Amino acid sequence: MSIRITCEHCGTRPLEEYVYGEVLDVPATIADPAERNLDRAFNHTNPEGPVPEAWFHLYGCRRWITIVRDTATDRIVD
Amino acid sequence: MLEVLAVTRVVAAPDSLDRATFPSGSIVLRTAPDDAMVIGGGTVQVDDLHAIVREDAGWSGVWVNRAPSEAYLQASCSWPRPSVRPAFAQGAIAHLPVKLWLTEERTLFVFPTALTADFVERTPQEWSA
Amino acid sequence: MNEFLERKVRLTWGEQKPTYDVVIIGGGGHGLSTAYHLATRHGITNVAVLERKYIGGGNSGRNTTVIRSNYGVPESIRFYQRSVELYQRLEEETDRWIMHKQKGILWTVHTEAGLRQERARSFINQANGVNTEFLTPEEITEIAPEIDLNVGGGKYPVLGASYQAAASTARHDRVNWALAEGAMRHGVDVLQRTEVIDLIRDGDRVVGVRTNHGDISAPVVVSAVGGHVTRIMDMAGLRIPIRTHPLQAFVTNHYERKFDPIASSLDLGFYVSQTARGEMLAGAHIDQQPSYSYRSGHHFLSSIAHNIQMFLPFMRDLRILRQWTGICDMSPDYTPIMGRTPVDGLLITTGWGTWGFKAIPAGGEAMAELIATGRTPELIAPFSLDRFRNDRTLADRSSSGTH
Amino acid sequence: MSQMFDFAGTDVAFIDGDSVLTALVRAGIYPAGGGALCCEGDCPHCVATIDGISYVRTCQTAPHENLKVQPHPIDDYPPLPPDRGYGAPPIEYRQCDVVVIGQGESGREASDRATTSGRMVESFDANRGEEVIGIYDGPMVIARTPERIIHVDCEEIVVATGAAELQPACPGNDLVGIVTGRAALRLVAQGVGLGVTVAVGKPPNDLDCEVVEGTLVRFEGVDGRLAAVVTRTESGEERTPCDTAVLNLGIYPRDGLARMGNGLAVSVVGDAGRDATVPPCPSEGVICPCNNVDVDDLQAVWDRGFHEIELVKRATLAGTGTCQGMACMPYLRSFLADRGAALQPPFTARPVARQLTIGEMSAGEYDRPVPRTPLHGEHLALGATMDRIGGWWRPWTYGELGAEYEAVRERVSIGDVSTLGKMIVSGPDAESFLEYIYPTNISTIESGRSRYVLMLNERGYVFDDGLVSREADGTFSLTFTSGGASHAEMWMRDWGSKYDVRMLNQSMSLAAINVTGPLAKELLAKAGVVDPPPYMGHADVQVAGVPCKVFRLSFTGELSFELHHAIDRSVELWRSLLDLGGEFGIYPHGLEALQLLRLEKGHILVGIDTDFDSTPRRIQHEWACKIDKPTDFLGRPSVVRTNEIPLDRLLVGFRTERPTVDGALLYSNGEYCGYVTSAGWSPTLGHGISMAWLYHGSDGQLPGDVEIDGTTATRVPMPFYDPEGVKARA
Repeated sequence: MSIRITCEHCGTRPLEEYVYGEVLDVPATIADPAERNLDRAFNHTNPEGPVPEAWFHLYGCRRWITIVRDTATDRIVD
Repeated sequence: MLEVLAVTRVVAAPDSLDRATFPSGSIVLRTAPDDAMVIGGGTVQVDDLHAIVREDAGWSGVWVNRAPSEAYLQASCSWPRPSVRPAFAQGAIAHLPVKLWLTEERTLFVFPTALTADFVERTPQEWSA
Repeated sequence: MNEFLERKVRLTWGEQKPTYDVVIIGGGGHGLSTAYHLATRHGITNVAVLERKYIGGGNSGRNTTVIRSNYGVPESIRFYQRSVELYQRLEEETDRWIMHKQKGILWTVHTEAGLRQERARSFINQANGVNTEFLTPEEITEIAPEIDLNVGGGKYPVLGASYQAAASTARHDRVNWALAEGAMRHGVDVLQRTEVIDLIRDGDRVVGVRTNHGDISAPVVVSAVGGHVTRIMDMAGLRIPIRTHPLQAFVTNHYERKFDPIASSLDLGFYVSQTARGEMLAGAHIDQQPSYSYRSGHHFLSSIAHNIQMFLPFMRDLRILRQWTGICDMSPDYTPIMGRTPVDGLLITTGWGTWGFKAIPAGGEAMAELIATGRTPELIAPFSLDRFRNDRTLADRSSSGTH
Repeated sequence: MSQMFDFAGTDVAFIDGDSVLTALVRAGIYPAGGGALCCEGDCPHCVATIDGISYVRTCQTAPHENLKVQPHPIDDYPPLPPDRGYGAPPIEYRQCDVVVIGQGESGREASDRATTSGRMVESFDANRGEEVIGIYDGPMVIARTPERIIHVDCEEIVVATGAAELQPACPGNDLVGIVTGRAALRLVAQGVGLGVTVAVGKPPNDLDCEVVEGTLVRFEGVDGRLAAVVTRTESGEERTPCDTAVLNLGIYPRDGLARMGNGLAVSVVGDAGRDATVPPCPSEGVICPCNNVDVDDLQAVWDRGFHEIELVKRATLAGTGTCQGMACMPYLRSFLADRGAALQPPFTARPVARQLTIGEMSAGEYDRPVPRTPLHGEHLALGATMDRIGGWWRPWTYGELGAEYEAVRERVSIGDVSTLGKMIVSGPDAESFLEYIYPTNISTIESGRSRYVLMLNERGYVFDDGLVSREADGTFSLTFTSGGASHAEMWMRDWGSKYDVRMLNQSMSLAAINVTGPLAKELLAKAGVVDPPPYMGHADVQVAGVPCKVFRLSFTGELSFELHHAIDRSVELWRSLLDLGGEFGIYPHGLEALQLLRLEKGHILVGIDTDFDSTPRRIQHEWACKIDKPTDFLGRPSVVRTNEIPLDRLLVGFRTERPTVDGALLYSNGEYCGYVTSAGWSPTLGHGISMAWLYHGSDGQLPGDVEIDGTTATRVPMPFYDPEGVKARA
């Protein structure tokens, strides 16, 4: 294994069993609905630090799970 | 011996699935909270009106005695198997999506029939003989 | 002494001044190239290049040094072809040994769909002045007899390849140094260990930067940051279509220099070439998860090792010396983002993903022209940040998957 | 009787306890030139080619009979090896609580402590032939033993790799006869004579030698062998003749693995955790034996502005060779500190800590699995060429493209479409969920009917297409493209989490055979289907005794029925259809024929005719995107936005008199204006047909007729074949 992600149904598995999914996040400061949609379509928060994200357990239950990973260290923090 | 398994898939609300009754003698693999893979014949009773219950011919399996299966898994499976048997586990084994049913004496390897050729290539010859 | 010792470059480091005409954030290839072209083409020399660590320490010193222009859309083909041409002259222009070597790049295909895609690439390349040919398996063998055409016992038969003969490599560090030295010689201040902490704004304009060594005011601030562009844009209150992903590579020990081309298989997901020092250098596609961690992964190494020894069987017995990771700013259409931003005074050159090295000369040349003239050069006009809003994206997935 | 291995054609005897190196030294052989120096894997002086693999440290290799050793100089290039075929050693996966790397005193203590506290421990020690390759996220340790590669997942790692003895940096430091104290003990223990031995610094206990006074200046040699040690004392330079010089210049932590594990649960014990004190700055001589970098080289780049340790490394290549800086790092740091730069941390430690071959690294790896349909064997038996398409093995052609095409257009044919993505959706919210997923109306699909659907992402781009069918029981059956099925399932499960729905992926459980051609109804009738469903309808019926869900749709343009059935009945159904179709002249068709057939009908292949920024408008599929439908749908705001922007390109059809090919370019008045996504020669129409991206000119207008491959191409509406759809609806 390398980065290990815990699937609440299947247990802890290497990252390679999963498919990454971004949890899109449009800041509340963008008020205009059209601008919100445009931001959601293309922009990324892309933080260096803890970020909630979704992973699809392709090799196991084939369901999405959500974790918090620190992109600075690749540690799963939640 | 490698065989096509008689499987019934039951997709239902998780709490309904918790209450469901399965045919005696069947093996029930809870592959997801809302999904049960029932191996063996018989009728499943589930109280979810919207449950999807389907015969599923897409799975094959092979029973392997415990010792050789553990030896194989040590060289093909990077994650720890449950320490107590009987148990169900699923994940990548030899880079294939495999479901395991582990009993005291034996291990059942379950995989999509469409991947049989890959499974055979990655497991001991005698399993598919 | 070894034959690769740097013998000529002389780096003269500047001292931070309170005011410049142009501040460039990022002392990698693109930042240095922009400064170099500002100084040498436009006589703009009151310029500072701010580098958080040491010059060329990001992707400019971590990439796999491939130079090619076999892209899939005319806008990119023309741009990268300009870069190929500038690279061909860079050694002469700077009078520095950047170890530029024409090698030719083979993109092999193993399926009917791949065959059609690479044949299409050869057409569109040729129409845009890039001589990319489509080769038969026999022609591939002539160029690289080491490739097993029956890859994986026939699972991945080599059905053909697109081949750009003009593709080359150059030593990445030496490119950075040659450009840095060229800029320094004209008076550009390159400041290492100088981190931008914030942008200084005056109303809606960016008018300078705050660094760990004090404030600098400048009417033009350019972000040429690789890997952390989002942080700089955050300082300007801008959201951008960039996600930062790791990209990994490895080299073997040094061997006799015998393998000439750059060989790549998108299907098997790797590319490989031999360096001037005889190392076999291999890379792959980006990691799926965004990350700023430079930690190397094991799965990358083992999976590429598996595929590479099926493709080039002699590599089985080569010893791996070192692996490393860079982080890449990926844009949604796999095409760079260059030019103005909605914030006056702030320019951007980013989205360099896995293809930044090959763009260094043309990217710097174009950014310098934009800064000097105030007009966006035609060559980079299609790469503007507003193309996403304006439905003018430049989808080019098949060209940019790996290196 | 002693055992032998081969060194460059000479037999070399070895005894118990030997490494290849100690046996060689006993025989007076130094494989890489230079001395044996450390005998512990820290220096590069003993590398050789062993059994065809170069850069093997002979000091870390146990000899055996038939071993073949070839010399290669440490700073020169061995040849590329020959092709020996694919090979990977066995692998073992282990899990434990604590991995202890190094089993010297501190390592053993760490192991004992952990074991005593009830934790499961794995330990590795290079002295047992167990080389740790690297520490990765997890944390995970990869080790190589002579037998196998071992992966260990653990909670915690203890690095107890000890310290290396400093390697000398002075003139003559590559002479034979220079060894570290520990190396001297190893050689003596193996009965290797050291001759006249002197020590620089305190020698190990039990080693009989004279200690030379003063600080080391240089080594002097004759014919590559040490002749004397020269030191500086208060009274000047002193020359001490000797055969062997035993060095104790201090130690330097072997902290590569510790630094590699920085940020992970890695602790360091014993000498590996010492502060790396830097030695005095060397004044001359080689500091990097791997790449032959000396103090003058460091000075030369320093004088030209290279002051950062990383830049010095890159400008000189010191530290980038076999030993990865073990020899030179202390001196690089002391040199830079001496010249006035701050004492800089060592450069980043990266895997691999010990080199291994690409073959060894591939242990435990396999090809990407490629699923096969249940009809795979049938296709092979019929002589099909198989290709990987959309992630599956599929029949490209049965070798008779013309016959395959003709059977569809004129008689009847069958094709294997088992690879289609298939999913059942049920639940109270099934309809509202699908209304949101798809840009077309779902509520108006009647029971027993189907509708073609696009899938849009939030950018308003088409990423898949398929069919939605409503069942009598209120559930929905969906299909997706073969290559897009896995992504589509993730998409459905992601968005579906907001709805009360149940989903079952049946992609690999159901097979599908497309029965197509003007005689398709006759064939089905013969197979027992008397009342097949109407166009865009579906029904559960038995076909030749096999329970099927029969969908009537058409991708080929002819009357078509898609028979979905359990994969274990597929071979039976396929054979029955071929048998029953004999009298109609049935012939199966592969993907190559199918691509032409559907091109004649102007049906897009997502991913081939579309790119990942194709909007419904650009591909002329606005009819499948009901912007005004009563409910919101995924991608709608983006579609609304982009619809306001002038079009820049359009997917259109062209007729040519000569055949053209996929990827051919479009020109209008000599200007490039697009490219062909799919091309073919229509036998039925007697001319070339192309689907192509046509770009607007700078005037904002779409060019009319264009040139493709030097021939005039006339823009024509699609479908090319049977534009009214009479055949499919027959």
